[in-house]
Parts: sequence; structure tokens; C-alpha cells
Amino acid sequence: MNVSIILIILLFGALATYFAGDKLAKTVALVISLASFVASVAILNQHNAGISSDFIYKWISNPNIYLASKVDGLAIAMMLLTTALTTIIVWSSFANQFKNAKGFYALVLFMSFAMVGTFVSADAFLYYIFWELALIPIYFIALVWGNGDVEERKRAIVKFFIYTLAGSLFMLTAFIYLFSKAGSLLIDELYLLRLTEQEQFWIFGAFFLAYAIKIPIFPFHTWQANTYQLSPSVGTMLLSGIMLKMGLYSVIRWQLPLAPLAAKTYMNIFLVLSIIGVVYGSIVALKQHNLKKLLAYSSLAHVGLIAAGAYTLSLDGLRGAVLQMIAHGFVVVGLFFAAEIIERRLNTQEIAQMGGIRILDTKFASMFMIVMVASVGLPGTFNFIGEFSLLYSLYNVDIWYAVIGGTTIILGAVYMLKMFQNVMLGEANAKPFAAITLQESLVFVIIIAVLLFFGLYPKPINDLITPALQEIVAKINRV
Amino acid sequence: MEKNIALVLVLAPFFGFLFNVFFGKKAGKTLVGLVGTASVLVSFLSTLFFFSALNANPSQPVVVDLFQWISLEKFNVNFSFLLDQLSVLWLLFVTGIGTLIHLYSISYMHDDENMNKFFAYLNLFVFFMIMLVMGSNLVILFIGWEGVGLCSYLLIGFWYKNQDYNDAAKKAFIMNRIGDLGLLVGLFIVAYVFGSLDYKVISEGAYNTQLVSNNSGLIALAALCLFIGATGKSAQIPLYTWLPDAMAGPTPVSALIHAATMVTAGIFMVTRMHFLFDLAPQILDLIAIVGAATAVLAASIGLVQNDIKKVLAYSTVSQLGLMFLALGLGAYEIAVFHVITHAFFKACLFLGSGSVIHALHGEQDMRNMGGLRKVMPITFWTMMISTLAISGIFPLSGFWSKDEILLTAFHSNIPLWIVGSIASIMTAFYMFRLMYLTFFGEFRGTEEQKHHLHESPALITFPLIVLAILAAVGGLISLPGNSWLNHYLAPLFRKAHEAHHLDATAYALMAVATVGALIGIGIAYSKYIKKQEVPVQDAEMKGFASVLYHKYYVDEAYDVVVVTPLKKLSHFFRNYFEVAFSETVFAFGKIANAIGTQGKVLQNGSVGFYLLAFVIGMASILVYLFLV
Amino acid sequence: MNTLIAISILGVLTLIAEIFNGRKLIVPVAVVGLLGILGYTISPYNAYDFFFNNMMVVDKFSVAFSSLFIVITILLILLSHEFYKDVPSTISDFVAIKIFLLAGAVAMVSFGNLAMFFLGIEILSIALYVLAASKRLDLRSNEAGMKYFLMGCFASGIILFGITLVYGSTGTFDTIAIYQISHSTTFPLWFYIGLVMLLIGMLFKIAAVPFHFWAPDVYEGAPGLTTATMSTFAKIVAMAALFKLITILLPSKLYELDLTIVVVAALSMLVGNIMALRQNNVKRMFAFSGISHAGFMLSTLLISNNSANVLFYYATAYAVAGLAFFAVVLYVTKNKKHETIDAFNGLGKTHPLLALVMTASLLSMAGIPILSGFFAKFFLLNELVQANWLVLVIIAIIASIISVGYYFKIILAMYTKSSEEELPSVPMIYAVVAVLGLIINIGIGLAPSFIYDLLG
Amino acid sequence: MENILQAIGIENYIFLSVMLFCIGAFGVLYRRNAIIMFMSIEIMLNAVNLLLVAFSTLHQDAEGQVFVFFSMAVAAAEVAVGLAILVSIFRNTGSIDIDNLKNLKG
Repeated sequence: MNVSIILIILLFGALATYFAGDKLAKTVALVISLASFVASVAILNQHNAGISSDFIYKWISNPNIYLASKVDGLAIAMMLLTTALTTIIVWSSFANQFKNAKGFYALVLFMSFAMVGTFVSADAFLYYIFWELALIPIYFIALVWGNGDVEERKRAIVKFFIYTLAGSLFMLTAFIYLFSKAGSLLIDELYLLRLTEQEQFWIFGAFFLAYAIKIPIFPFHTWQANTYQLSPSVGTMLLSGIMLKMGLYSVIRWQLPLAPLAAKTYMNIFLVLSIIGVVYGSIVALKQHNLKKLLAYSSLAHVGLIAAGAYTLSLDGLRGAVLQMIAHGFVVVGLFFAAEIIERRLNTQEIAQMGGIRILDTKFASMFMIVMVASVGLPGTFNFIGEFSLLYSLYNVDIWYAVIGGTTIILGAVYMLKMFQNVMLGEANAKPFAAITLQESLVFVIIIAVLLFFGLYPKPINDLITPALQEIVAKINRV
Repeated sequence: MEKNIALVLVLAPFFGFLFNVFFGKKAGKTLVGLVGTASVLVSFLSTLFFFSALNANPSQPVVVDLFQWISLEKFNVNFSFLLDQLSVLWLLFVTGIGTLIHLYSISYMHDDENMNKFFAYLNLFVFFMIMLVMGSNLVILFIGWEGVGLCSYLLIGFWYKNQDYNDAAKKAFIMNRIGDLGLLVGLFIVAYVFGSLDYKVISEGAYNTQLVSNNSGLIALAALCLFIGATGKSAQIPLYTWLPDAMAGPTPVSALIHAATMVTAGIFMVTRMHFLFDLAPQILDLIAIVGAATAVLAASIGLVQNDIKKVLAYSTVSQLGLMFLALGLGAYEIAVFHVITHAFFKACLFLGSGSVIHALHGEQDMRNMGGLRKVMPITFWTMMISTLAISGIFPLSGFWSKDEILLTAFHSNIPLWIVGSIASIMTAFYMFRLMYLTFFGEFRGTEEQKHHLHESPALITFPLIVLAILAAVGGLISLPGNSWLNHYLAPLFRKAHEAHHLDATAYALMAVATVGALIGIGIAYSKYIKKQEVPVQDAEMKGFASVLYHKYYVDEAYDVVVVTPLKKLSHFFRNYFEVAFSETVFAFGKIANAIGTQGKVLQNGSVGFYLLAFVIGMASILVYLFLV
Repeated sequence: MNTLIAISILGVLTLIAEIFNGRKLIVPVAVVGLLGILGYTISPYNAYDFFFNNMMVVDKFSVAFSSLFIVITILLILLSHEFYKDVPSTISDFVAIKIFLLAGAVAMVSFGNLAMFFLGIEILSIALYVLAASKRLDLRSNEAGMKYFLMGCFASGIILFGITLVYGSTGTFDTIAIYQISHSTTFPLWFYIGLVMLLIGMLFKIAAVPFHFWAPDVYEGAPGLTTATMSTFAKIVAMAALFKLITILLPSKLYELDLTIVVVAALSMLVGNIMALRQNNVKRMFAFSGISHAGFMLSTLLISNNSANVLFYYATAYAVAGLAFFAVVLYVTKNKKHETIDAFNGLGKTHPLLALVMTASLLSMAGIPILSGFFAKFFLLNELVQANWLVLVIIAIIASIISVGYYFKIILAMYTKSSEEELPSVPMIYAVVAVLGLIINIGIGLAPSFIYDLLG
Repeated sequence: MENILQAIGIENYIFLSVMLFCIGAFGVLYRRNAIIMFMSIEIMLNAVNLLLVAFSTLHQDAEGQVFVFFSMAVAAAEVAVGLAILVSIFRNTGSIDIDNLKNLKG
């Protein structure tokens, strides 16, 4: 069994969902996403048993392009993250009534398909195709099923699309250039290239544009807050939980090993930008009145730290980045789901109109609280492991990076606690707040279980990703 | 066997927590209290097991290695516990006092609708505190460190309907996190220098002269960072302002977390890492100075506070300052000694004040109390003993521990001794001021309150009595000249710390200290018993008293220096930077659109113009290709 | 060769059918006939033949492009059936003209003699003048026809002058002979001047900047189906002819000429896309979009390897997307005077299938993967990088980014606005053409080699 | 024939044709009457025809002259279509001034 089975499940699952009709769509989507998750686990088992799940077929002979996948521990980890989160996200949306649900869930699965594809591709061309494909569904999800004023939404979503596409096209140019050098776009053959520093600089820069916009790294983040705010929660979760990780993953898989010289020479610039993002995102988050926007800026801060870890080029940094990517994926989905739960009941995202929810629903408050403290990296949660490794790797580069990047610990607590206080605490809200349903709480339970389990016992993930990351570090250090 | 008991020790409170969270509502209040208390008691009993084992075999600390936790390139962090003299000692009073306070809470919190939550949080706190103390490396300590911070946050904001309480909780968490960052950076430096975060490895590294001399700068920096962490948790200058605010929480919380256990974590950590601090004498000096300054600053604020718990809070800050003074002087075991005695009498005082507040249905302002001595005899007498102890009256526990600190200070640095002594005199004054205002004179509250005055039930008074006894006799564990504590802790320290001999200087100093305490008491007596003064209303406060009452305006200063600029910055970023970035991206689109709009003018519909453009285009191509 | 004859006969037959009252049969017969011709054309795929003293040359290039033209014509004729429903009396004329257009197109890609080329281009042009002005009561149509006619004649004059100069310098119209002469002896400067004038005339036909001004006006004014014909069919025919002219006549690569082409291509990409941003009329917008695609296709002249393949793939992708696009546009704007974007409001809800086709076509033209337009751009840019024209690649990328802006205007209208009026039900034939376009679009995206390797 | 061509020189024929061509082109550019524009275009085409014949003679090759017939036929067809369009315009607007045709722009 090779990894294409997951892609097939998701792609045909998307079609099946569409043809299942509006009523059945979400059930079918859930089954499909669950199936893809099970298949991912099967791939994981196969990987642990030492059996390769790669595939390679010739696709286009002229120019030389393959349908190829490389399923190492890193790819499997990301694949598991994607399929698990897709399942959770689909499940979390069960209480929502979408118009044209069949289209909606088909797009969700299609997006998942594209993201899995991005993570497993071993041919740059295939990778790029998946990378771009992932953009289309989220564009429609945000546009058609989004909330807020239509004109404002159009402005924000189109900006998001064109902006990210613009970045990606420069990446495509870089790949084309690499192809002209290597005669193939298979990742292993690209790794063999010996590029001059000048060439690497431009390639690194082109990649950076694509990834910095996608991740996003300060100051390329301007699409983020509005898009998150205006997308439906499912879209926001997909974007923040998985799609951001595509950028970070690509930094690790493509950007650093392909242009190691440039990475080493200009490392500090990117570290500084990433760390500015950490502080800047946190500070901007302090004064947000919109819950989803606040979470968006917190996301900016968190991914800034992850990116900084990746740009340290050290094993600790990369490992911390991957761990934190996974942890952040779950946390951010949990946070946005909390926002969604509130929005379902109070019909607002404005923090000023919330408050006093804890009295009305203590169960929800507790679960929200756990996810929140996980997001501020409390030890014992998964996020702490990632944050610890990341900050340690930053320290090894320069103590000031660790200190300034570490302010996220403080500022994160500031805005998160403030948010929690204004949203949940205080006198009871005048508006009624229906108790959290079993279905909703199950989502939280799963997320919390993941966060706590891996917070205490991250070894399985660690063992999974470390060999792959060691290989990548070796590639980075090959010059 | 040992491993299992250690796990029981750690997990018992956690199970208590789980029980209270999931079944607390259904189980009923009695069962909640029972399970909560019993789980801590189990831990206490387990600790006793280790204590006896350790006494039998002092050189063999128990190490419980569970599993590999965080892996880094150069080292791994294991999930493992270390039960040596220091941790067992700490565990003893954490779980011991914890049990008493749980017991106390059964009655104290009985009327609260969320009693199960309260016990859950309290159990969780004990769990994290045990982790903090028992961890065999700095990262496990850090789990506990942040965990107790979280519980502190939850418990301070326990009455979450009141946003002021929530503010206080938030403030506590955030100020702690500032310290935590310091601690974290300290961890990184230690890991970088010693290649591990395990206490054992670090301590071995610390005695490796080669390693140390190569990294002396970094080690000092590490010590500084760790100390910054300690200032957060243990409420020292400059991060002490959260502790007085933290009194928003229920009183048992103040007793357990904000007096006896959590706030001593900083001292624990410094003692734990003493080998590192020993290598950085300049940082030790700094610690001593900060400690002394905190002691006197907090004491002076305590002089004029009217909220009974605020007085105790500032007293705690001040006493913690004294402990840091001891640490800074390198007298770790003396600091530990004071931690223990302080835990006894301060817990007793807080619980006593809780008893008073309970009797007055939530009244905390001492101006509205008075004359409670007759109505609440047990509360009065237990508190009196503790007050005498904290004031350093012979032969109660506080006398011995405080005296040791001042003695050490006198031997190494006279100005520090003077500062410490002033703080002690002030302590005696404000504690007796508290006692006089609360228990003597006439009752100044409403008739309604007066009608309901009563002594607290046995569940409340029993812990008071136990703690009062401990506060009275606690000094026995480290008498000058024959210190059991020093002997017990000796395996921890490579260079032996001998207890001070009782020479003439020592006796003289004891006398001076006692006289000082008596002077403080005397002033309080003359002011509040003889003249029957009652502190004036807030608005009438004048001069320096007003400055003191407003805590030197430190909160306001922090507001101006840190909080407001941060808010302004956030505002500025949001309203200008964000807009600028956004508009920059839009600008590309706008430019293209603007060109498009202008271009429409060219597309004017006139065939003549089109042909002209055609000809010009053709001509320029031909000219370029054939004439240039 | 026989292809051309067969097509002409078919054209005449369609006209005759009118006499025998066979109107209803015209479209089916024409389509079946063309399918037969298509099969006949493809069958000797690897043929390399000369006819009538080299007047016609049949090679892979001509066969491949002729087949493509035939396919496009079939689709256009299918659309005619519905489009001219209101004026059934003229259907034979319009079908016949389309078939004659095809004859001209085939001549333009299989010429072996400049006379044949000239005839082909004139057949094509004159047929288009007629089509453009075919709504004779509509002033806009008249204006479009007139503008196209005037400028087209002017361009024809230039082309003719260019042919004359080439003839003057070499003494023959035969392309093979010209090629041999140009490689063996030296000859006057006229030759190059002639060649450049030919090039300029053809640049006008493909609507490259700065010879593009006619295109938006004519596209807007002409009847919808004619616009479709001009923008998809005529553009790629002209481009193929230009490509063939340059490759067989230009003796050696000239840096200056390449640079000229680069400038023209870059300007076309940029001007086309930027101007399209502010258009509100779909046809006009598509005209500007076509200008930018002309720029892209023009860049194939710069590359040395696989250039014919790239052009063929690009042309196919563009034509397929364009036809599907117009199938939807024709339906949506059926009863409207102006083809504004508002006409698409709410299409996503009322006709999800058509909206999907439209979206796919637009995304394909914008170059979003898995659709064929992406591969077309990828192949092109890939070869451009190999040919060291990185500057043009960057400009192409920027142009692509801009293009997304206006393609999305239509998508936004379809999915975020709600329609004010009821649209009539979808004519079967439009849906068929649209879906066919979509299938081919995705199909050649999934298996690009099928098209890309055709020309070897 | 040959002698005349040699006597006059092919260059002069080319100049003449180019001049005629340019005159025609300028005519198209400057005049706004559609009929006159048609005539100008005819001048352009005929200039080319002239040149073709000259080259044909130069090369002693009949092809060029044959080509002229093609070109004349094509020109006739073009003008026929053009006039038809013009008639249609005249019916609609009552004018043949090309400057009236500015509805399509922008």
C-alpha cells in the first residue's frame, strides 16, 4: 500500500460527498475523512515496520516530471496532522447548517486532499500543483460561506488569494530555474545540485516570498487577520490549523535544503523578521476587539516563533518547529472552535458583546480554559515541548533571540488572559447561552487529550520525525 | 516499591483533582472535602515514608526515573523525580500544611456553590507543588513552577464574577510569567554550559573548575536569570506587586499558596541550585540586597494597610525578603529554616484572619473590627502566638530563624543587618497593630455583624491550634549550636555549613533583636491601645503615610512605564502599521487599476488614432532594427 | 492537401443545402462532415508531402494545427445552431462562412508558398469582416466591422508589401527555395525589411501591443459568436502562421529581432492584463485578456527547443478555455444588449454547472494548476528560462498575477451576488460545448504529454 | 522591358512604390471620409502591385505577375465587403464620416 491511497480516498471522497446531496454530505465527509485518517495510521504502521510507502510514476516525459512521493517520518507526521484535523474540523461543523452543504464539504475534502498532496510530494512540480490547488477550495469556502459584509469579504479574500498566489508564482519561477539546472524536479535530484551562492540567494528569496506570505511572516501577514475573521470557522480552522503548516513544512523540506548556503548567510535576517513577528503579533493582539482577529494575531506570533526555529537550521530548531506545528494545529483549531461555539450562541465575534459565559456554562469554560493555557505554552501541554525546543534553539544562536522571542510567553499570557476574562468571566451575560452539546464537547475532549498526552509523552512523534529531520539537517550542512 | 510510593505521592492529589472535577458536583460537599483532604494526606504519609527512609540512609536519595520526555540534540530531559533531603523536607510541610488547610477549607468554603471546584484547584495546586519540589531536573521544576502559577491564577480569580478579582488573578499570572521567562532563559544557559538540566549533572559540572572558569560569565548570567525567575514567584522587587493583590482569592488559598508554599518556590529553587549561585558571588550580593530592600519596603507599606489580609500579604513579602537576604549571604539552610517557621506562623495567621473574616461575613477592613478577643478566643490565642513568633519573641520559632538571619547578616555586612533589623521592628509594629485593631478595644462594625459574631467551628480551629503549636515550637529544629536541620541538610552541601556558635556577639544580637521587637510592639501599644486610635479614612491620609498607603505608587508607576506604553504601542501598531502594510499590498492593485483607468483614455475609439499608433509602432520597430 | 479541398467542398455544400431547404440538416451535416475530415486529416499523421509545386506542404505541424482548427470549428458550428436560432434563414451563410474560415486557416498553416499564405490570410480576414458586421441593423456591429475592415486592409497592405520585398530579394515565393537562398547567398537588406513587415502584419492579426487597438472595440461590437471565433480561432490561426513564417523564413536568430519580440510580448502581457482590470464588458475584458495571451504565445518565438510543442499546447489550452468561456457568455448574455459582468450575478446558485465551467476556464487562463492553462504557462516559462529570457519570465509572472484580478471579478459576481432576473433554461448545445471544454481542459491538464508531445 | 528596367534601375521602382505606399498610408491616416480611405488603401495595394511587377521583371519570373492577379482579386473582394459594411452604416447613421464611429471605446 502506498500513500496514494490517501489521496485517492480524499479526492474521490470529495466527489462522493458532492453527489451524496446536501443532507448526507456531512456524514459522508466525516466517514471519508475518518477513513483517510485510518489510512494514514496504516501508513504510519507500515513506516514503523520499515516498509516504504513511496511511489513514483513517470508523468510527463518532456519535460521530465514524475508523480513521486517521499513518505518519511516528517511527511507522515504532517499527513496525520492533516487527516486528523480534517476529521475534527468536519465533526466540529456538524451543528452548522450550510447552504449547499454538498459543495461545502466537497471543498473541505478537496482541500485536505491538496494539503496531503503537498506534504507527500517528492517532485517539485507535483508539489507546486498541490500547493496551488489547496488555495482554490479555501478561496471558495471563505467567499461563499463566509460571514460579514460581502464587499468587505470580497476585498479581503481576493487580496488573500492574489497575494498568496503572487508569492507562489515566484516559487514556481525558482523551480523552473532549478529544473533548467538539474533536468528533473525530483527532490533528491535537486538536493544534488551545486548552486553558486548568487543562485542560491535568488532561489532562497523566491521561496521566501511564497512561504513568508503563506505562513505568514511579518510583514507579509496583512491578509491573515481579515481572512480569518471573514471565513466561516471551518475555513479558518483549515487555514490556521493546516494550511499555515504547509508554508512552514515547505521551509523545512524545500527552502533550507535547496539553498543551504543562502540560508546560512542570511539566516539572521529571517530570524529577526520571524521574531519581530512574534512580538508584533502579540502586541497587536492586545488591542483587538474581534475574537477571531485576536486569535489570528496570536497565530501570527506563534508561527513566527516556529519559523524562527526553522531558520536556526539546527536539529533542535527544526524539531521544535515540527512539534510546535502539530501542537499549534490542534490548539488553534480548538481556539477557533471555541470562538465558533460562542458565535453560534451569541451571533457575534465582538468581545465587547460577550462576557459572563463561564457562569452559564462552566463545562465549556473549563475546556476553553485548558485549550487557552495550552496555547500560552503551559508546561505539561504539547505546546510547551515545542516552545521549549524552539526557544532553546534560538538561544543557541543568540541569547537575545531567545529573550525577545520568549516575550511571547509573557505577552501571550497577557492577551489570552485578557481575552478570556472579557469573554468568559464576569457577571452573567444577559443573553442566553445554551449549554455546550455532547457533540461539541467531544471535539474539545479529543483536542485536549492530544495536547495533554503528547505534552507528557511526545516520544512517539519525536521518534517519528527525528530521522527525517536529521537527514534534512545533513542536507543543510552538506556544504 | 519506592517508585510506586513516589507515584502515589505525586498522583494522589491529582486523583483528588480528577475526582472533584468530574464527580464533585454529584458527590456532595462532604465527600468532596473528604476526598480532597484525604488525597493530600496520602501524599503526606508517603512523604513520611521517604523521610524515615532518608533518615535511615542519608546518603542514598531516591531517584524515580519514569520516561524520556523532551529530546534535544545534546541532551534529553527525563521525566524523573528526586527525593533527597531538600525535596522531602519541602514535601513534608507542603503536604502537611496542605492537609491542614484542606481540612480548614471544608468548613470555610462550605457555603460556596463551587466548593468542588475549589477543592479540585487546591488538589491540583498540591500536585503541581509536589512536581515542582520533586522533579529531578529543572524542566520538571518548571512544570510545577508554571502549574502552581496556573492554580494560583485559578484560585485568585475563584470568584470570577468580580472583574477586580479577575484582574488580580491576571496580574499574578502575568508577573509570574515575566519571572518565568527569566527562569527559562536561565535554564537555557545552564543547559548550554553544563549540557544537561539534571541537578546531579549540573552539580557535578559546578565542581569542575575547568568548565566553570571557562564559562564564569555565562554562569553568573544564568544565576541572574534564575534569580529573576525567583523574584516573580517569590514576590521580590521588582515583581512583588502581584502578591498583595492576590489576596482577592479565598483565605485558605492565601494561607497555602501565597504564604506557606508557592511563594517559597523561589527559595527552594535557589537552594536547589546553590552550587550554581555559589559560583556567582556578585549575584549573591545582588540577591542579598534585593532581599533586604524588599523586606524593608514591604514592611513599611504594611505599616499603614487597613485590610487585614493586605497586612499579612506585605508581611509575607517582607519575610520572603529576609529569606532572600539569607540566601544572598550564602546561608541556604538558614533560609530554609525561616521558610519552615514562616510557613507555620504565616499559615496560622492567614487562617486566623480567615476565621475572623468568616465570623464577620466577609469584612476585611480592620477599621470595622475590634474587640473580637472575647468572642473568638481560640482564634485570638493562636494568632497571638503566631504574631509573637513572627515578631521574633523568645522562644517562639520566629525568634530563632530570624535571629539566625540577622546574625549572619551582622557577620558579613553591617548595613544589611541594619536594614534587616529595621524590617523586623516594623514587622513587630504592624503585626501588633493588626492584633490590637482586630481583637482589642470595642467592636466597630455594624450591629448586624455584631449580632452574628461567633467562634469558628472545630474544623477551622483545629488547624489553627496545630499550626500555632508548630509556630511556637518550630524553632527547635535548628537551635543555635545544635541544629538538627543543618545536620539533616548536610548531604546536600559539599562545604559544610556549621551552625553559629553562641558567643557573646550572638547573645548581644539576640538581645538587640528582642528589644527591637519590643519597641515595635510598644509603639503599637501606645498608639492603638492607649490612645485608642483608629486609622483614618483613605481620603484623609496625608504626607508620607499616604505614600505608604498607596504602596509608594509602584503600581501606578508600572502602569505609566509599562502598561500604558504597551497599550499605546498596540494601538499604534493596529491603527497605523497594520493599515500601512495592508494599504501597501492594496497599493499594487490600485496602481495597476489606475494605469488601467488612464489607459482607457488611449482606447478612444478613433480609427485614425489606432492607425497612427499602428504606424508609429511599425516605424519604431523598423527604425530600431534597420537604422540604429 | 485534400483536407483543404474537402473543407471547401463542404462549405459549398452547405450553401447549396439552403437551396434545397435543408436548413435543419446543415449543422449536423457540417459537423459530421468536419468530423470525417478530421479523421482524414489525422490519419497520415507522420506524412510529409508536397502538393501543387510546393503550394501546400503537409507536415506534422500543419496536420496538428489543422486538426485543432477543425475541432474548434466543430465546436463553433455547434454553438451557431443555437446562436442563430432567431434568424434561421441565415444559418447556412454563417455555417458556410465558418467553414471557409477554416479553409483559410488550413491554408495558413500548410502553405509552402507565400501566395498560398496570402490567400489564406485574406480568406480568413474577409470572412471575419463579414461576420463582424453581420448584425447589419446594429450600429455597434457595423462599427466593429468597419473598424476591423479598415485596419485589417491596412495590415494586409503591409503584409503584401513584406511579401513583395521578400520576393524582390529572393526572386521566389516558394518558402523552401527562399530558405535555401537565404542560407547560401547574401542578399539585400529588403529581405529582412520584408520579413519584419510580414511580422508586423501578423502582430496586428494576433493583436499584440502596439497593434492591438482594434481588438477590444471589434470584440465588443461584433456578435457574440463572432467574438468567440475571432478571439479563439482567428488568434491562434494567426499565431500559428506567424510562428511558421518566422521559423521557416528567418535564416538565423537575430538578437535585435528577439529583443523586439521580447518587448512586444512583454508589453502585450502587461498592457492586456492591466487594461482588462477596469473593463466592465465581458467581451471587451476577454479582448484584453486575449492581448495578453498573444504576448505569451508570441514568446514561443524566442525559444529554441520544443517551441512548436509549447505553442501548440498553449494554443489548445487557450482555445479550449476560451470556447467554454464563450459558451457560457453566449448563454448568459443572450437577451441582453450589453455583456456586462452583472449578467453573471448569482450564476453559482442558479446554474452551478455552468458556473463551474466558467470558473475552470477562468482559472485555466489565469494559470492555476491542474487546469491546462497552468501547464501551458509552465511549459512556456520553462523553455524561456532555458533560453535565458529570465526578464520576460518575471514579467510574465507579474502579468499573471495581475490577470487574476479581473478573472476573479467574474467569479466573484457568480458566487457572491444574487441574480435579479430569471434566466431562460440552458440550451442543450451550450451546455454540451461548455462541458466538453471543461473535460478537455482538465483532461489535457492531467495528461499534458498527449498534446505536448504531438509535434515531437 | 529589360532594357528599360536596367536603364531606370530597380531602386527607383522601389522608391516609387514606397512613395505611393506612403501616400496611401497617409491618406488613410488623414482622411475621415470612408470612401476616400478605401481609395487610399487601394493606392497602397496598387503600389505593392507595381513593385511586384517590377520585381517580376527583374527576376525574369512570371510568378510575381501571377501574384498580382491574386492580390487584385483579393483587393476587389475586400472592397466589396467594405462597401457593403459602409452602406449598412450609412443606412443606420446617414453619414460615412469615420469619426462618427466612436461608440466602442474605453
